[in-house]
Amino acid sequence: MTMTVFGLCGAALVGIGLYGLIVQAQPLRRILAFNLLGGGVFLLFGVIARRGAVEGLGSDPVPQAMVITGIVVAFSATALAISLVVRLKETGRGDDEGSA
Amino acid sequence: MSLLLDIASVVAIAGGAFFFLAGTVGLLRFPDTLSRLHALTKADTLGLGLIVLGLLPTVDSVLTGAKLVAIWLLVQLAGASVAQLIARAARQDRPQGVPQDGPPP
Amino acid sequence: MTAGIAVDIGLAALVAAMALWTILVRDAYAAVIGFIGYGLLLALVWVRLDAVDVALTEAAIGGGVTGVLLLRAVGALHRGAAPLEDGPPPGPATRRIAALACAAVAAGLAFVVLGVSGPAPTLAPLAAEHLPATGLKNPVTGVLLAFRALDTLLEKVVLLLALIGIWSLSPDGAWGGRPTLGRPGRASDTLRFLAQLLPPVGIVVGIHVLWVGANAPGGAFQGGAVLAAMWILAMMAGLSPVPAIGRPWLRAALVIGPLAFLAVGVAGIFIADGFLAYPPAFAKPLILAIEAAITLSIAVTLAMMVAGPPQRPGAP
Amino acid sequence: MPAAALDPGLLLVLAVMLPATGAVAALALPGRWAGRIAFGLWPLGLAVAVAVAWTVWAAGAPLHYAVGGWAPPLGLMLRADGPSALMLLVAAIVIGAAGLYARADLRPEPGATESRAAVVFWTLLMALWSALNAVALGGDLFNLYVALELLTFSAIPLVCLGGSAKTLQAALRYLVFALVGSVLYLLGTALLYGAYGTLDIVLLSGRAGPEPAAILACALMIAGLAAKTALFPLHLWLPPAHAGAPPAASAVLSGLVVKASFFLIVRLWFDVMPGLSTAAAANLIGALGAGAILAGSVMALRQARLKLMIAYSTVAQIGYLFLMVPLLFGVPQAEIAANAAWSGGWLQLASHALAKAAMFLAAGLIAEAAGHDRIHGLDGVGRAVPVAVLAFTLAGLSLVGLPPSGGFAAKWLLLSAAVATGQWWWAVVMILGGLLAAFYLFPVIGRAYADGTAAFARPRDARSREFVVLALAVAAALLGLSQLYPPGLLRIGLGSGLAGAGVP
Repeated sequence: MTMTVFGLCGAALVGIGLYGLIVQAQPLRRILAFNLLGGGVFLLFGVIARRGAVEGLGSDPVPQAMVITGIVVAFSATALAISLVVRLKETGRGDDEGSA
Repeated sequence: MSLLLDIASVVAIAGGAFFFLAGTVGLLRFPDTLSRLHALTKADTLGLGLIVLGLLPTVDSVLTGAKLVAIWLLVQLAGASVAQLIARAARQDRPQGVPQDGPPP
Repeated sequence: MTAGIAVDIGLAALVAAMALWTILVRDAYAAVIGFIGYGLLLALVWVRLDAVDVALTEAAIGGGVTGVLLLRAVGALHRGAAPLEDGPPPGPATRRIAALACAAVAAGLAFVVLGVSGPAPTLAPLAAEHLPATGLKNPVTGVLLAFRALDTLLEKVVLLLALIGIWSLSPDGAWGGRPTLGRPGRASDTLRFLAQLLPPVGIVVGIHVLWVGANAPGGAFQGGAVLAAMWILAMMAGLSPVPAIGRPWLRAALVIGPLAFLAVGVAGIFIADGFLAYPPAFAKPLILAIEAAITLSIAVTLAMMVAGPPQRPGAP
Repeated sequence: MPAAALDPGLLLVLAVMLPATGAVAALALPGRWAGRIAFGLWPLGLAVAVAVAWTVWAAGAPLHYAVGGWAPPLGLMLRADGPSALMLLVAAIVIGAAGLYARADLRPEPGATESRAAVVFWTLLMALWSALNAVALGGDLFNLYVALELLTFSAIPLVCLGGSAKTLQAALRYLVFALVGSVLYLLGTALLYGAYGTLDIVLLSGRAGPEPAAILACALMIAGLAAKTALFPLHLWLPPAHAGAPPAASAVLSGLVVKASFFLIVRLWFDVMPGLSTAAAANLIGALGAGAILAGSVMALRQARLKLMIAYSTVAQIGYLFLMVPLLFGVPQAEIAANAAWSGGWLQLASHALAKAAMFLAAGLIAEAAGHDRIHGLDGVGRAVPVAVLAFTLAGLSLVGLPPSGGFAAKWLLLSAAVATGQWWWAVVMILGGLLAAFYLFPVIGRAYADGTAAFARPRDARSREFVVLALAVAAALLGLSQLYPPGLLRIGLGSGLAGAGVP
């Protein structure tokens, strides 16, 4: 039952994240949507891991390890994307004043 | 004896939960940043304190109990400091308006 | 068991509601707050799924450090001038079609993930069987540092690359200089007080999380994130200067984790069964040594990522 | 164990870890070391690639290595079959050429200790090489996800190395596409793990059947990878990103990076789920490929700037790769590797990598000589950089598909496969694509050799850079003669031994 509830939740998060990616125009909001989408994918991994529980292990450790790796990669992506957006805003301003 | 402790635990935890609820309602219902902060931090500190108090009789080792108390102290420290910082920011930013969805004061 | 189910349903509904709020709310600042709340709730979901290692990672990295990053970004992007837009927002018809398509994808996923019958395939027994060879008791650490160590090693490189990518966004004159974190010289007394009181506790917690990771939930990522948070706090409060990115000690701290990992991996060719293999007698101390080095590198990398590209020339 | 040290499978570890170590070391040392490390490593990496190809070919079977001694499904397996060996070789050659070219481009100003562009470029170039090799050799779908991310993170900052608002915008758009592509790919791996309990390619190919989980997973992964490959209509991010990067970076991005995600599509389609493909899906992928050829060529024809034209040409040339899918549909698994379309596809991948890298580098020299890259202002640029224009012309032969170039041989093989299977419509598209390529390339070449009044300056270090570009272009032009020597290399893999290789 726990797995059904969170499986539905994960699937819904994927849908919500995808929707946000399509309808949002601001880069920061897209980054948020990407993270929601990623969270949904990780949650599906988690449900699959929980389903793979055996005697003595509450959850299959292999997908758990993949999710940990994935969270760190998603963080790296978020940090890089945010720096790009911030730099883009600074540069856009700089160009207007300077080069033209 | 253990029954009495159990009852005390339940009462304390329920009381803690009530204060959390009250704090959350305050956060949602109060009109401006400062009073929202007031509701949130006061209620949460008390609420968490009661919950920790209620959990203490149920722990099986002194170390776990110490960890629970440490959590309460850390949350208090963080909550108080952050409340200070937010209040300061709210006062400084008042002219431009704080990002909030309530009506302007 | 019904109380547990009620908690699960409530939690799942809250997570989904927070996600929707993050997407739909008009104000970007409110969206970021919604996202941070979502990250913290998600950590609770991981506890309910019996994946405490992931819960710690999600709370520390997904909710915590990402939150700091996003708050800084929303401050920089949505203050003053109009925010950047990549094209006009789509009209109502597009939105409706997109909503339908996304709902279909979600439904398909739910059908596929939940529609499996029969025994679920799992590697848990295999992992449990081979775990003693690593000397560890936490199977997740075993997967990360032994069975799938190549993933973890490459992901360390990914983390460093992202930092190089962020640094590459500095203005030409500022390369080698310092990033700015907070408003230098303007930190409030409260922040300074917090930054003096919290780090000693946080450092103990971070090292504890690393140390127990061998046997209980915890490990290098989670411990590193806590240490990073402490350093960020100290830098924001102005108690510890933000280092110039060219500082040799900084560079050494960044690479020591991956290099130690690599060195042990290569040594495995000669003293064990091959690249990234551990000799059974020394597996646990070697893994702990790697984890300690990685924790330091992760802490420094995460903190520098939050600090962003260098903005002003460093001290000579 | 001394025996383990002699395991030829360690070559695969070297191919991935050698450049990665270089990238990490470059970060630790002072900036001027980054370039030196890259140049020190390059011959070693090339030697490893040659050794892998030689070992695979001589043994006639894939090479494999279980990392850490943990066999799949618990551990990770690195595997090299014929196509992987080809990828390693092409990557080593193009990376080397880009590096030699960039050495003159990025030489630090006298007195400066560490220049931003140089340090970033060399570090990322090594990381990118490691990622490409990891994609070519990865045997586990999640390990391949990490490799793909490694590739993304090394490619994105290269796009905006110049730092202008335009390139930042291009990099941001690229990042969004790449991240969404990876997340869809990751979603697919989750579904596959949930259904089959392994992500090892060989184990999966034995277990996966036409079930909803496998089909949805495959669709999601291929869609994600197609976005990363810039398959039409998901190509919009590519032209600004590839055209805005510095020449050496464009060469690597256009020549190699987009091929990595294509490589994984082939792995999925032919290795993981050979039983899953349906005619409709194969034809859809073929139709998108055909759309890419036509739309990319027409857009290239309409560009006024040289680098943008070359970038749109990449969109078109990627389309040819995807024609492999419908042309090989229905061919029995054991006969795929012997099919003309199979060698044609891989030959197209290799020759486009060489030709497009040569073309971007030549365009870099031309733009440097002219001070701009507007096509109508290039009359007579051939006098300033004659060898670069010659290289551009030779690379153009390969893109158009004239003999004896690699592009000719590739398109000939694909055409004959189309005729042999009676799918003449793909043949029409290919011929049209060749004609359009001639229409957009020859006017540029004509202008370069024409008389012009504009004054062109010879770029600094032009001689050494022109030599590099010419060598690449000659390699692309002569690739057709070789038909990919050694013979039979590409047949190693599918049906000949990858199945079963390295599985306990």
